[in-house]
Amino acid sequence: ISTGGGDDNGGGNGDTDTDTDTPINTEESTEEITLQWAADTRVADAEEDVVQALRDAGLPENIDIDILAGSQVTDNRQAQYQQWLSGGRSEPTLLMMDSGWTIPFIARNQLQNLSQSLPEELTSTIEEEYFEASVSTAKGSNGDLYGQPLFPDFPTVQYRKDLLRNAGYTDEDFSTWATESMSWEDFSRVTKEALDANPDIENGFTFQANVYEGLSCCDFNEFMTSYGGAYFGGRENLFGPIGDRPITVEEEPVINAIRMVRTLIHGEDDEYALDGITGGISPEAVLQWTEDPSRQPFTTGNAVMHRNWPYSIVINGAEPSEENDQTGFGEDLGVMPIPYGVTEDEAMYEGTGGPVAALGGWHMTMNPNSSDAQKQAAVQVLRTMQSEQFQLDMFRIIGWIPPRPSLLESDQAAEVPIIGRYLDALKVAGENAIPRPVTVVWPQQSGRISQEVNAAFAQEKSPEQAMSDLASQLEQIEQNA
Amino acid sequence: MGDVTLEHVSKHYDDVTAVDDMNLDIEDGEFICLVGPSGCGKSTTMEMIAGLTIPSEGKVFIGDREVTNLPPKDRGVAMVFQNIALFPHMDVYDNISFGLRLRNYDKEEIERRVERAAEIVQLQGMLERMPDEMSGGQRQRVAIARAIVRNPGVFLMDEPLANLDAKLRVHMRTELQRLHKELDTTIIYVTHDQAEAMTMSDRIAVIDSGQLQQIDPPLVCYNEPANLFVAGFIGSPSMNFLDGEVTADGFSSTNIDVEFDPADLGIEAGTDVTMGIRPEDVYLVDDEALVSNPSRRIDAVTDVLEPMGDEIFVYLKLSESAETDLEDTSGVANDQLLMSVAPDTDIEEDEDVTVVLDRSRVHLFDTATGEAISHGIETAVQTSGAPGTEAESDD
Amino acid sequence: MGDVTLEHVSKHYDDVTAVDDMNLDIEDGEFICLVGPSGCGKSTTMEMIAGLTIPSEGKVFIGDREVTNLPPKDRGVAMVFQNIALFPHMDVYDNISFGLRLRNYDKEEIERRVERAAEIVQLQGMLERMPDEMSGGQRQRVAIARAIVRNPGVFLMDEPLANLDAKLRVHMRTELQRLHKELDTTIIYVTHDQAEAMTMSDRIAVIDSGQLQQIDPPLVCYNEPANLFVAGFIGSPSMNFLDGEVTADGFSSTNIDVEFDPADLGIEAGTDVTMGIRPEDVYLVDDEALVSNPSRRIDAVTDVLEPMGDEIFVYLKLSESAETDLEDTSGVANDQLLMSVAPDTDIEEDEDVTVVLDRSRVHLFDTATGEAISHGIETAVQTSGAPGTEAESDD
Amino acid sequence: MESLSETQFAYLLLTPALVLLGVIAVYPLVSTFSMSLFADRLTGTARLGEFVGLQNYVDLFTGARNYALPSQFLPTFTSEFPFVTNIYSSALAVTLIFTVFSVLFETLIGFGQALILDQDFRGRRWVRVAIIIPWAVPIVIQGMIWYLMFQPNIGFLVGTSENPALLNQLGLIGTTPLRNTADALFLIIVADVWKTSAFMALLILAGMQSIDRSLYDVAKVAGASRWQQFKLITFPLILPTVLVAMLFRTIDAMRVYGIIQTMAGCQTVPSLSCLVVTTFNTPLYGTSATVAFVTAGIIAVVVSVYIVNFASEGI
Amino acid sequence: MASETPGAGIGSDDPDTEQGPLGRWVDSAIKNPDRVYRAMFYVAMLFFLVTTLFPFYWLLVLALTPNNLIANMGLVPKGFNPEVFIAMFERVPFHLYMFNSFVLGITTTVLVLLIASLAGYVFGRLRFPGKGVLMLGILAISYFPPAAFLIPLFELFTGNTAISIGMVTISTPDLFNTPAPMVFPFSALFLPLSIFILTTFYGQIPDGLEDAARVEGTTRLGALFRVIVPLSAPGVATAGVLTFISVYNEFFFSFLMNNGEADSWAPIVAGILKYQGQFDTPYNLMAAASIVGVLPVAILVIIAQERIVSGLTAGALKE
Ligand SMILES: Nc1ncnc2c1ncn2[C@@H]1O[C@H](COP(=O)(O)OP(=O)(O)OP(=O)(O)O)[C@@H](O)[C@H]1O
Ligand SMILES: Nc1ncnc2c1ncn2[C@@H]1O[C@H](COP(=O)(O)OP(=O)(O)OP(=O)(O)O)[C@@H](O)[C@H]1O
Ligand SMILES: [Mg+2]
Ligand SMILES: [Mg+2]
Repeated sequence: ISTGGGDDNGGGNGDTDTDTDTPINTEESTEEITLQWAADTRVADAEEDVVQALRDAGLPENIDIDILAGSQVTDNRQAQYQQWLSGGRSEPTLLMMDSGWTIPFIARNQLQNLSQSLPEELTSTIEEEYFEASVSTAKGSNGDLYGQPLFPDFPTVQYRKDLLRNAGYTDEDFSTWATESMSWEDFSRVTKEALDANPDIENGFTFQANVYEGLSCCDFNEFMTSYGGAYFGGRENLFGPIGDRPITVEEEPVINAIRMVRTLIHGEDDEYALDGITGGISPEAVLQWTEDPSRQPFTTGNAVMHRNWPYSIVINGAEPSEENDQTGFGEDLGVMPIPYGVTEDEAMYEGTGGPVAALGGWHMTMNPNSSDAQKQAAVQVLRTMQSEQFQLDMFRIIGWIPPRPSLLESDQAAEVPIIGRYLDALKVAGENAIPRPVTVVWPQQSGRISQEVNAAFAQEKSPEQAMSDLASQLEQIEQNA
Repeated sequence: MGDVTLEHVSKHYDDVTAVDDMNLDIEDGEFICLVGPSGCGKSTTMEMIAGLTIPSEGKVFIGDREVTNLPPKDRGVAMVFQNIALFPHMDVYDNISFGLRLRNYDKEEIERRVERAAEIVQLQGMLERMPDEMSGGQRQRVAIARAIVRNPGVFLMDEPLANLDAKLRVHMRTELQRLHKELDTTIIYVTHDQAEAMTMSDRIAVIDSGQLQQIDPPLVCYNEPANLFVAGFIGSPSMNFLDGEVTADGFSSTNIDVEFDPADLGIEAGTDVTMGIRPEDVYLVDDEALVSNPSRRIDAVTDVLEPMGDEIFVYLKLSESAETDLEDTSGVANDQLLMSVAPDTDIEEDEDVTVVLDRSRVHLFDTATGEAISHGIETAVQTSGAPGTEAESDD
Repeated sequence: MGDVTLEHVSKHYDDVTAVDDMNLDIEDGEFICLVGPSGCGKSTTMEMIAGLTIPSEGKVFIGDREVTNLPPKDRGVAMVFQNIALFPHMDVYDNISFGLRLRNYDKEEIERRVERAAEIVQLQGMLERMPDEMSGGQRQRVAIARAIVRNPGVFLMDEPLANLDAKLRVHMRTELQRLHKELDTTIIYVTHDQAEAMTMSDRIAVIDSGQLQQIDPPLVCYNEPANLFVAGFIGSPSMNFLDGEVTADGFSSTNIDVEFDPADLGIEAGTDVTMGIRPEDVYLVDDEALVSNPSRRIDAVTDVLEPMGDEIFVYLKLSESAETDLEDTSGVANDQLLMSVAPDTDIEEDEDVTVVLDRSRVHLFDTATGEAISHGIETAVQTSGAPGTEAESDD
Repeated sequence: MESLSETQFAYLLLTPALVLLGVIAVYPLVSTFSMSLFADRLTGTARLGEFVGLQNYVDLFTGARNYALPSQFLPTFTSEFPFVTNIYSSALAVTLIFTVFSVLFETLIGFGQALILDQDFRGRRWVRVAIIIPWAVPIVIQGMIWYLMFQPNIGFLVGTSENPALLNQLGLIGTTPLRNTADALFLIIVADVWKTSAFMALLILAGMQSIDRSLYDVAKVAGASRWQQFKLITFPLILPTVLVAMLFRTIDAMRVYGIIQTMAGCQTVPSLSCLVVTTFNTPLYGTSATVAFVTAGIIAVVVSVYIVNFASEGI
Repeated sequence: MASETPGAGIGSDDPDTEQGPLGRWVDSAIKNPDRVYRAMFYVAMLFFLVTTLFPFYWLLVLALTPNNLIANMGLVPKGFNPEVFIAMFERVPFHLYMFNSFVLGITTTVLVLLIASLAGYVFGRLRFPGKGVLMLGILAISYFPPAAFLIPLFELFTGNTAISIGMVTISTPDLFNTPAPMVFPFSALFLPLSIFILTTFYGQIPDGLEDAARVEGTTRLGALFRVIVPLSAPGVATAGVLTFISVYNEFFFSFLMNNGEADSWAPIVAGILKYQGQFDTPYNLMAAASIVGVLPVAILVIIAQERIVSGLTAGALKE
């Protein structure tokens, strides 16, 4: 018995015979064909509507879509894909892939190179019309495109207008905030005021700082970037070159970001409190929170400000009703972009500073092991998914933010209930989105970042200490890659 | 301290009554044998005394204390179990010393006692064996040793010698008797071996179907059984029984008549009675003339002979049609008679013989109730007293 | 088909030799009793025949087949285990029918046979009990029934009646004999009960320490034991032994001399011999005059009396210093003698008595080797032939 | 078949087990072991890089591979007392601590539960189910229950510094216990004990039920108190079962992963299996295979304690 | 010689001295230590019941509380939302996952018990050379984290392993999305535990019973299945329950050997995870699902416990 690959090429089962970059015949075939699309439960739950949306957008009838409701838990899905693709399975043909971990798959030659195998018109549409940050997370080091963004995701800060009104703020302020980001100084002060004005509210600003991917990719990435800092220098270094880029976590903007958060949590008395920040507005609990646990106190009315992804806007912005157990704040929910530490001009690196939003979202990628017929049909599906109609439909059906910034300004988008009210803020976020620095070593680095940052937040280490520890770890990872 | 009393004790299982209203009064220091057919309730009785089974009704006393609900460990009894039940995970030494170790005896004392017990049961040199490396008899001896290392108030022994050979059994018997004397404890002993019961016990308690039939010294049970059951049960081979009727002249049955005066024994003529005679009380008449009263002679034909070494069992046919049915254990067979004769007797199968019964050892039982009416219809010559006096006063 | 042969069979455990170079030739249809002291290797021998234990050396044959390594199921044997070994998870019916069900007998046949077996062992109506709801004897009977429902070539029974009362035992004995006759199977039977061995078996195999001592018909073993061991082991109470020497006049020991002509028996004077005499061969002399040769009279004092019901055991002191040692089971005691007398004998403790030995039943053994030299120093009167002729030709 | 020698027969009966284990376990392990002899490779089609012999193992033990792991493999040793620093950031130390405490408490509690279940009382079948049922809870859910209980502002077992809950006041845990290695480890042990004591209880109970009841009769008559009956009869007779139960619990505990992942995450409470799974997912196959084999080796060392015991029990 | 004085420590028989109820209880407790044991027993039982059941209660609290209200939870549900038990089925075909888990569990359990019975018999009752080494070898398999098996097994079961027999090379069949790639690894992984359990239990059955069965005409295997296995019922049932539960909840292989769909034999854990979103977690649905998911196991335990507690009773064995 021997494994397919044999030990001479490293014991691994290289799928050397699959070609990831031969052009695919893109003519429409009339053959009946069923495509498997590894999606998630939300797609599966709305299967009928989704398929209808595809049909409306022109998907030929001979192509049937079989939706796999993969686990929504992103780690699990990643492990699954890893097995499928490295195992050379031909199904499923289309894979919905987190923009946070598409690049490692690209690096392993496990995805179809869309730039090479798709007609030019399709790829150029993506390059030209889609959120740039999103597109950048679907590209290989050669600059080729391996994924088609399906939807992006940007966090924002949600707030309770009713509480802030008690602190003297008005709708005018609210509408300013929707597009014009506040500085962290202002933000913390405002929050504190609201807390003081609403004594029964325990939490000022809630966010996520558990030791997990979300901290390194997103929450801290935002804080850091908003102070003009970066993990690896400027934006140009986000996706490499590994080992040849500076490690900049020891620099002041990063330290300041940590100090700012420490102040938010532990108050202005903290040894490393950052001047100008009003402290004590975030519960220590953030250190153990991920998205949903952090949302619960806000949803149940026990917090003023809350950083989270758009999914929670839908929940928190709903009108209280029987159906949602009288939760939701309806019109009283305000949304604003994430505050900034320094302005873009003051920022140390190009493309940092100002209001930033970590980039989430998912791409469509194609399994290179699929049969030609399947690939051919898959191209049809991708094409259909580029249709604006489809993207708007999905915004309505599932709440997927359209991957084209232009669509966020459309009337149709604004008509979408609840989230349609907050497009302004989302657009700002989208424009300022910062992807995580995904490379093949990012999974290793991410763990270290969240560990050290959390430790620094928790006063277990001084910010400097934590970041210098982190820097040496990151350096090692970079050098060993 | 060691007297054991059962007061109206019964034990019912779902659909079986194992022990039925048992009253038993055992004195301190007595050696009592419980005998009875298989399944009659002997073990159950023992278990109730030990505290392993709680009686359904009645009370158990040990010494002056009521112990009916007391746990076994507080009763001060030691027991040899019928099923042996050695601890499989302990070697012989640990099995034997178990009870002593529980009481924190010091090591030397334990060692001394175990050695002694092992000697008594002749298991020296096997103390390090595990139970599964021993023969059946050896295991049983371990079980005995396990009980006798202790000094309890009451010993309960449930067929302790069943798996031992005759010689060892004799040895153990004397050892147990010595132990009994030495420690002066009460011993309650279940056995199926008549010799054991006869030689060892102060009294024998005969049980049938959970009911006490008789409790008396061995020879009393043997010579004066209280009822048909006891008569048939004690003695091996069993007593011969013949069903018949009391006539004015005495006892009359199909093949044998025994003349006596019913009035002497206080029986009314016409009563259905069963006559019993033990095999050793049937004598072969060599010289017919010697028999004083010719009517007492019984003519028979020998059937099967069973030579036992020290005696020969002779099955006699009393009538033509008789067939020796070795299987029939009910004991009542009006046309046959078992006789035991000395091993050197000159006798053959199918020989015509004349026998007589020892009239002093003829037993009469009321057939209906089974109760004994009389033991001997004529007092034996040597102990000759005033025959019939008792009976007369009854009349 | 059912003949069983052991050829030089031995079984060694780590440090014990359970069976030692055993040769045994059992014919088809024979009823053989294995007897011997506890731990002598009886069960081990049975297990080797059954195939449960593989001999360390030697071969086992059943019928004409060598079966030494054949699994039990292919040997056509049924066995009653000494430790009973009922299947605790099956009720009595299932226990008994186990072997039949394995062989896919049809239901009615099974039912018929189980009913019949249950009847034989007197367990009708208990077929639905679980083993733990039964008494010791009842369980043993189930074990017997489990074996006898089948029709094997060979029955192996390891103390099948140990837990049964005397009456039931007699019943079972006859049942087994009947079965034996009916089925004509070989039965190999271990028992500690001398009566069982004597009455049931065609031959008795006496084993000691794993070695076969004698295999002969019961009365031969009883009357002509091959050696001291057999003489002492067979018979209960055991034979009396006296150590002495052969003189020109016969046998001479501390207290008893027996005159005879050593030449008649082919013994040289000066040989150390042990004389054996069974208790029932010691006779009380009522009228001293009756004894022809006064030198044959033995004067003694009675010591302990053990009344057994059907006989009395009398321990005789031969010398002043003698002490009845009921514990001593070696058998050799030069100053005491056990005698059995009829139950009605008029005898008391500490009485001076005169006894004689039945010279035709005096056994002589070579003390050194234990081998028998002679059984009877004078042929019994009734079978009187030409005493001494053999001896003379030898001289 | 019956005429086979005992040895032949033994091997014949073992064939199904050996074939199954050979194909499903041994073959993969051989293959995985060969993976551990190759360097990691993060780009390109092949799973593994060049052949490096035992370099992966060397790197792991010298700490040169720590960068690839979510946390250190060995603790950092110093020459000063207490000789070991940052004990909680070492996978080996965390795993051993978890193993010792969880197995210890599971055995004790399992024992107690088994003793209860062994009794005869009304409604015992329900009690039995109640005690056994935590073992049936999927780890995801077990994790969720305990995670939520200790999630500030959600569960009731932690409070805030202003408004501490009982456990906080007692100083047992901080207000964000699941992000703190020591606290989280403690809670994970508690959660594991909750779930897995039932495993012990079940096995021990089965052991108790297999004891011939007549032995207790003998012991009672010999004067044994309940405690003595337990000590002298029950315990020695169930010891083999208890050892088997503890053996497998130890092995399982040494491989703990799921409950950590669901309650606190591998970053916070690194266990040996965390290293395996994290590197596997990263995917650093060479390192992952190496850690897997080293983990197995460490388990083998720990387990040898039991093996010695087994040998002395004659199993 | 220390003689046994029965009844040491037995109090006076005088029942009604002037004591309060507690005093009386203590007094009677001294006289009747059974009562103390009884009391201790109930206290311990209560303790175990509370500690084991409390998390379930809390699970029920979570299930009944609408998800949006799950915050600052106390000991009672916030709101009462029994519809969650319907909603959970609407969201995910949970019953199908339960069915899959059940089938996988039963299949594996049967396979494991069968193979482990043979091996347990061999290890528990036979002596042969190589026994110790084999047992250690089998045990050693359970030292490895499941991940160590994954890649080769994945290839084996997805048709990527080629077997060469002489000139012919056959690819293994693609069994992905069938029960096989789960059942076999489960069996192999849980086999060592069952083998060891059964080894100890089978080893304890007295030889006499096996002997009796063999003389009655069974083969050794027959004796195993007719006598030894039934008499080891507690051990066998326990091994079965442990295996079943392990499979029922197994995650690693169940997750990677199928695509997670109910019709691809994905088990219950995959079903539970389906409730979870990328960021949002409907705790109430998951809680409800786990309560429902645990029910089959509870039923199984109820059934199996009859076996588990059907130990050997009083000495039908004369040993
Ligand atoms: N497994 C074993 N290991 C060591 N010795 C053993 C083993 N089995 C039996 N023996 C020894 O072998 C001898 C013969 O045993 P066996 O069971 O055959 O005796 P037995 O004649 O049946 O005795 P009993 O009448 O007491 O049943 C005994 O001394 C016994 O101690
Ligand atoms: N647990 C039980 N359930 C039902 N019946 C039982 C139980 N235990 C004993 N018996 C019955 O009670 C009766 C008395 O049993 P016991 O063991 O006392 O008899 P025994 O006199 O010791 O008999 P043996 O001489 O055969 O040992 C028997 O008929 C038996 O079948
Ligand atoms: Mg009994
Ligand atoms: Mg024997």
